[in-house]
Amino acid sequence: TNAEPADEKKTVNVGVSIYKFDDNFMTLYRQEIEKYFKSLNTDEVTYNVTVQDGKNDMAEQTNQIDNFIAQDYDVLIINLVQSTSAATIIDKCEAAETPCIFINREPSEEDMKKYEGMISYVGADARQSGKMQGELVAELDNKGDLNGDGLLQYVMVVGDPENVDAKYRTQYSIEQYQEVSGNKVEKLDEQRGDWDQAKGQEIVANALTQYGDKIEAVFCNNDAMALGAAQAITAAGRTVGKDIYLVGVDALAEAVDLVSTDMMTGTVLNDHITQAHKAVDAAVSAVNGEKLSAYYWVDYVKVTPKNASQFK
Amino acid sequence: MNIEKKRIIHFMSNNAITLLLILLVFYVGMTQAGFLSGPNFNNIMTNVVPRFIIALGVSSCLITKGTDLSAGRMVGLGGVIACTFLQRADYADRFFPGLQQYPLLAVLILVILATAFFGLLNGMVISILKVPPFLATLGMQTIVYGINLVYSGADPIGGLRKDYTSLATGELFSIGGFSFKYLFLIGIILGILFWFLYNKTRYGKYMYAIGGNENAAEVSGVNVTLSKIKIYTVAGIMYGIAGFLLAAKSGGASVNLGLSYELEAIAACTIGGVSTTGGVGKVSGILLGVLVFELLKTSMQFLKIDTSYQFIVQGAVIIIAVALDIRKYLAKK
Amino acid sequence: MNIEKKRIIHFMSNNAITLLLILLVFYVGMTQAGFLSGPNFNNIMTNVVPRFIIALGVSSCLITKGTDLSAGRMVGLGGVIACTFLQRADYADRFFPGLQQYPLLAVLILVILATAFFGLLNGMVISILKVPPFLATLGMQTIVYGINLVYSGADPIGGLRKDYTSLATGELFSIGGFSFKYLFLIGIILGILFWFLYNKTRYGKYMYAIGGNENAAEVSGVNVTLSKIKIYTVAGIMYGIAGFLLAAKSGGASVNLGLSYELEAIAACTIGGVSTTGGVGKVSGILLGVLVFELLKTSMQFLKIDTSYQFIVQGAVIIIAVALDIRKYLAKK
Amino acid sequence: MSEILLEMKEISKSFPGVQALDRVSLKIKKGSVHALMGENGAGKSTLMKCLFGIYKIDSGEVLLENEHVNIKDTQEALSLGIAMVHQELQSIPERNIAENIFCGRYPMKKRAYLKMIDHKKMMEDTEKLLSEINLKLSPKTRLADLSVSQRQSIEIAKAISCRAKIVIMDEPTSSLSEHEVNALFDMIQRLKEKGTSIIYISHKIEEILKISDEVTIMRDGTYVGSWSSSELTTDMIIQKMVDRELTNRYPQRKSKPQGNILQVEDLSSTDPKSFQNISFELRKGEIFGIGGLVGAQRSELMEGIFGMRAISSGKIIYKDKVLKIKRPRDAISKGIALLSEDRRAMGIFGVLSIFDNVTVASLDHHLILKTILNKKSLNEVVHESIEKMSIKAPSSKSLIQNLSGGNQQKVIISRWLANGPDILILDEPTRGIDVGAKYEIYTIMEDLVSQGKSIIMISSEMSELIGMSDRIMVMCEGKNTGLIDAAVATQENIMTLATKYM
Ligand SMILES: Nc1ncnc2c1ncn2[C@@H]1O[C@H](COP(=O)(O)OP(=O)(O)OP(=O)(O)O)[C@@H](O)[C@H]1O
Ligand SMILES: Nc1ncnc2c1ncn2[C@@H]1O[C@H](COP(=O)(O)OP(=O)(O)OP(=O)(O)O)[C@@H](O)[C@H]1O
Ligand SMILES: [Mg+2]
Ligand SMILES: [Mg+2]
Repeated sequence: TNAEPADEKKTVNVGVSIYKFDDNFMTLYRQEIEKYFKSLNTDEVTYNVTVQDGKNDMAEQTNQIDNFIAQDYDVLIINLVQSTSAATIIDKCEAAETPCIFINREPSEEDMKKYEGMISYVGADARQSGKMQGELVAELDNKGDLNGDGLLQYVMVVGDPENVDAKYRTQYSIEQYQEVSGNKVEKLDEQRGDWDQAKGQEIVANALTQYGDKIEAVFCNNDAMALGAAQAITAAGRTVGKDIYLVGVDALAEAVDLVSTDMMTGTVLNDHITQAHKAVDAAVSAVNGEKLSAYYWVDYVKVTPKNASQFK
Repeated sequence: MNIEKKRIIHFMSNNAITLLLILLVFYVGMTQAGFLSGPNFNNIMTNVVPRFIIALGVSSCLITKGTDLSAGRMVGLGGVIACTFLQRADYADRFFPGLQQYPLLAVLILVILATAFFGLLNGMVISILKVPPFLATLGMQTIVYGINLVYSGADPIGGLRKDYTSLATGELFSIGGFSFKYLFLIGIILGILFWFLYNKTRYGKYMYAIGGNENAAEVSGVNVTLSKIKIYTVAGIMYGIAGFLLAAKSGGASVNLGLSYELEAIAACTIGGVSTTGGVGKVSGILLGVLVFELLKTSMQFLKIDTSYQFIVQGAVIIIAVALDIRKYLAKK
Repeated sequence: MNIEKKRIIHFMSNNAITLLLILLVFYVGMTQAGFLSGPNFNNIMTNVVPRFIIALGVSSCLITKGTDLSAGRMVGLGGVIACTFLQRADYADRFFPGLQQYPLLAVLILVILATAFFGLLNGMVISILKVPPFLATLGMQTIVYGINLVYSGADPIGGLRKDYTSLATGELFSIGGFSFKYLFLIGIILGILFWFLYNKTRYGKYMYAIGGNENAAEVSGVNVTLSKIKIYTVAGIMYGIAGFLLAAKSGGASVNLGLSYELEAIAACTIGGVSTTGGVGKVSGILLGVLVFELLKTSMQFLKIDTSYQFIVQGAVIIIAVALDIRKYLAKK
Repeated sequence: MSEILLEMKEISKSFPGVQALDRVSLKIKKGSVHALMGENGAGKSTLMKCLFGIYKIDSGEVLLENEHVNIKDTQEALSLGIAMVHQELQSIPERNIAENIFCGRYPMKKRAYLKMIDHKKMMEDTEKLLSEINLKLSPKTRLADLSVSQRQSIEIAKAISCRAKIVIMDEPTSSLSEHEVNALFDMIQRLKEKGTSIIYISHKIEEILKISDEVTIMRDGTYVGSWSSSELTTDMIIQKMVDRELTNRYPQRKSKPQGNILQVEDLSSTDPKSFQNISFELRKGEIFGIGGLVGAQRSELMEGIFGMRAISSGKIIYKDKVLKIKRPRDAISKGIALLSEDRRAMGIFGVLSIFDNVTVASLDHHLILKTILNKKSLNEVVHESIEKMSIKAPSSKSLIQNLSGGNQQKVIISRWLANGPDILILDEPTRGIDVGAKYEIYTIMEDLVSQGKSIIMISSEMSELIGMSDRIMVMCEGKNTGLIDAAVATQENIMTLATKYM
């Protein structure tokens, strides 16, 4: 490192760039990264963590990474804005000989073969979250089929499709539902809620007036939209668990709360704590000169009324 | 005969947007079940009210030849503040754990004070420091967002009190499927208040005068500086109220609440005949503009238009609507 | 002595923004290692060039008293189109699997044709249909985004060809740590071209005349309609070029590339003295405005200001910079 | 000489609610000056705008050199050899003189790969043109830095430099002073000799009789008739225009000024080029005239008193108290009103109605419970104004921007009268106003002073100054060069004082 302090104490500069600061999940994630790094500080080593906001703009993020490299940071933890831009970032890191841990948004396999041992991806398989949403409904006693016609009539509230999570959840929740339940499905409506609670409420409120009792399940790509949906469902005089089902992803505190009181059918926990710890551990071992493996996987967890109390 | 025809054309071009709206409602209503129903009317109105309130706030700025790009972020700040003070006592993840249960009105006032403060700042920067409104409010947009990030830590705030959420869901009375919600009452009251302000008070007349010709207003004895400060402050108040209601309506708020609502509000105002060159605009027009937007969105959802195409349709309809509407203002050559 | 003092104050108020900039660079350079280094200079310049190009495009619209809110989305469309045609042959996840390897210039032309088309539409809607620029380009923003969604299916496009990405990374020559990249050359050429357009051609003079007094321009025989169409089309071209370069620089593109760059560009123009009331603006000022933005951002990162606070600082600095700068135009009568 | 260059036949044009032109005809001979006259709102400007392609005619036809032409837009008019000086200033304030003059027809460099503007030629031509019309200005001066009259001169220069067959001048002299008017007349003479025809609109009958060859008179959008100017006299013109006798041009001045209301002592502007060390006093019930040439800083002085410009030293004593005015509303609240010379920039609210334009300055006097506007009493004020000033408009809801220039002026005067000021400062009050309406305004002025109010009137029209004032202060280059009692004032002695430092 460039800045050798006068005493023995070693300072490790860690650059973190998060794709967007106002993302609920990544907020929890980055807070955990910082917390965990702090707990690793000892008399010999101090971790100096700088977290930047990519502002959902790849060009901006590239610039931040350039700045980190210009300042000779020891290791980078990057939550890419565009997973397809990984190659460019990896090339930059390789040129500067800086190890780099990607989190949350997965670069292509091809890219992960580059600069072996110095880069790594820590994350959960985004497809899994969708699959679990499907299972949450499929594993109900009536498989979600309230009207018993062998079809699941559903409404899908999609996040910003620019994020692959949105696509995977939209796709795999339904595929997995069909596979597990053996039922067919009927899509009544699919709208973009852009991860936003207010939009979730408006979309589901409209869908409920248009399709009324026909709707059996509402799938939301994340919990914020599911919370809005819950609001719309209550306002329309429907009851989750009785005449409609509602699932989300993220296990936000309020969503878990709703699940535990049977006001949401279920949600899926993206385990940011384990992920954050694994990412930090990988970063630390890279600084210590150890060779990284390309992937560290963390599982999603289903949250149902039965186990909800564990997640509070 | 010919005169009759001319009259019809004249009427049509003078009411292009209203006619377009009626046509749309008629078409969707005929082809899609549930569109012309009480609950759908309720939905649309619940969506319209907060946006109408925001548009009212923005409209004053537009009429003085200004603009307010900080509207959306102020709505967000208002919503987040409201939610942090109005969580259920038994909610586990409370923002202020030990907080007592304040009355709704007290929190509303707090929210209004906060957003009015930033509105006041906007007004002062624009009228005293003479920073162009676009830039001043763009800067304020960033600042308010930053403050909201710092305040809320980007955590979504939920677990709201029933009395608060029922502001948006609770109804005063209902006839058939049409229920009259508290929210509507608030919208109507604010609409009338603004109509009154714009037409019956000095505040309104000065606003139009400033927009019509700022120099002439100054020379005519209008306190331009003070008027603008008032206008931006009142706008701030409206954003606070809108944020308060929006959060109640969606059952929670996060830092992104209200994102880019200002653009929609400005567009709605312009569709409703508020001139971007200042001095012109009516409350009824603003309501019409907001209605166009919301009806269009709901209609597209009912018509099952693919979401990607919805963007294209929405953009095109806005442009076409205004292109038709503008005919009536264009000086006849 | 007193005169000397007055002169200094006069000089300071006339160059407020430049001085602020120098002060900032000086302070950060003194306190933070690596700031005043070749690589950092390169970083900043690579950031500045695409934004400068966008700002150039937007500036023409602003000078005619218009605006262009579709800029950011057009940049996104340009970037996405470029990437879909410039993926490596051996990249697994290609958008057009069997596509042959077109020369860069051919793809650039394709991109420019696409964005110029939407610019042309903007121009026609504004000048022929007389839709207010704010609304016309807001509508176009939505439309272009929708089209990009439909085109790309919201998939991020990566796996770019080396010859393409090296446009942004490749260097022409380097002296010490300061390397002169292809990107800079493009920026300089376009800057000079615009300077020439604005100062030496009818196109530029008409642009200023229209912004200064559209009516007067019209009665002087300026073809206002055609001039505006040209201006918006040229702006479209610039967005295409910027998108092409930005995607090369970030090594990929998705539908959100360029999101809200227009606001930044408009802000940069205004900081650089382009008047929002039309008729005023210089290329050098635009460059200065963009520099202020980028230097500020980089400085805050070097100073390790917490990101949430960065928003607050950025907003405040913009407002203050313009408030100081505007003094020079406000000479009391 | 007698060859017909232009013929407009049975032209009709209507706006919503107004028949602006009703079968009006006009014949213009080659190389002649043809005056167009009529009251405010008679349709003169509209007729010319139809010719220049700004408005599309509803019916009728236009023949240019016996060829039928259909002029769609101004570009076409210009290319047919028609140029126009507009009633309202059409300058581009942020650009310089040369660019303003050559806007729309910049000289291009002949040998250059890229189409470049020939700046050098443009500057030279501008300089030549400026010297032709006696303007000592650099071609690089921004229009925003010029006075209204200088801007007007630039527009005239621009129209003349088009080398057009027909030059339309819509009240070119309304904001010019004697000096510039004479330069203009010389210019017109030279144009005539070159065979150019000029259509000249003015409310100044002396001018018309002096320079025109023929006169066409319009009334209420209809054609009254055309005469050779040699057959006409002032009284005949007035009679034909207003359709009634107008025996006096100025009302009998009866009021006797007495006592002081305002005393200006040693007032200087912060701008050293503007007014310096001005002292005068205004009496109760007096019309105090201020004369001088353009650039004499008369307007600046008044704007200084009214709080629109910075004052470096001096005192203003009003009703025996030292007056502290920082901004216009301080002055207004003390009972001082100023009618600005720049109607477009400082007067009208174009997109607002007549109602709003009249009432904006006096809303404070019409409040119920100190908050709600009293529509009823405001309406009374507006209707009274429309009647008293005979403002020609479809209704009080009409937008002021759709009124004829003269009627706009009347609306603005009404605004200040509605405010009931003790001192009314009028900067060129009758600019662009027809003889009939002028008389009405003079009568109102006389009424006001006989009620004990005081008026300061800046005017570039000597006869008006002499006819209406009690005393006349003359300024030259920012200094007070003398005070003349109206009884002994003549054009000559005013002129002598006005050019004292030249
Ligand atoms: N654009 C317009 N819209 C509506 N009415 C108009 C418009 N332009 C002119 N008018 C009306 O047409 C009539 C003729 O106006 P015009 O300007 O031709 O009068 P003018 O003879 O030039 O008067 P002045 O001497 O005051 O300039 C007026 O009643 C005026 O109100
Ligand atoms: N020689 C000059 N060069 C540049 N600007 C000038 C010159 N003379 C006057 N001005 C500007 O012209 C404007 C108006 O001129 P001024 O008020 O002195 O004329 P005036 O005596 O009031 O004549 P008018 O009868 O037209 O009102 C002012 O803004 C002043 O700064
Ligand atoms: Mg006229
Ligand atoms: Mg003057």
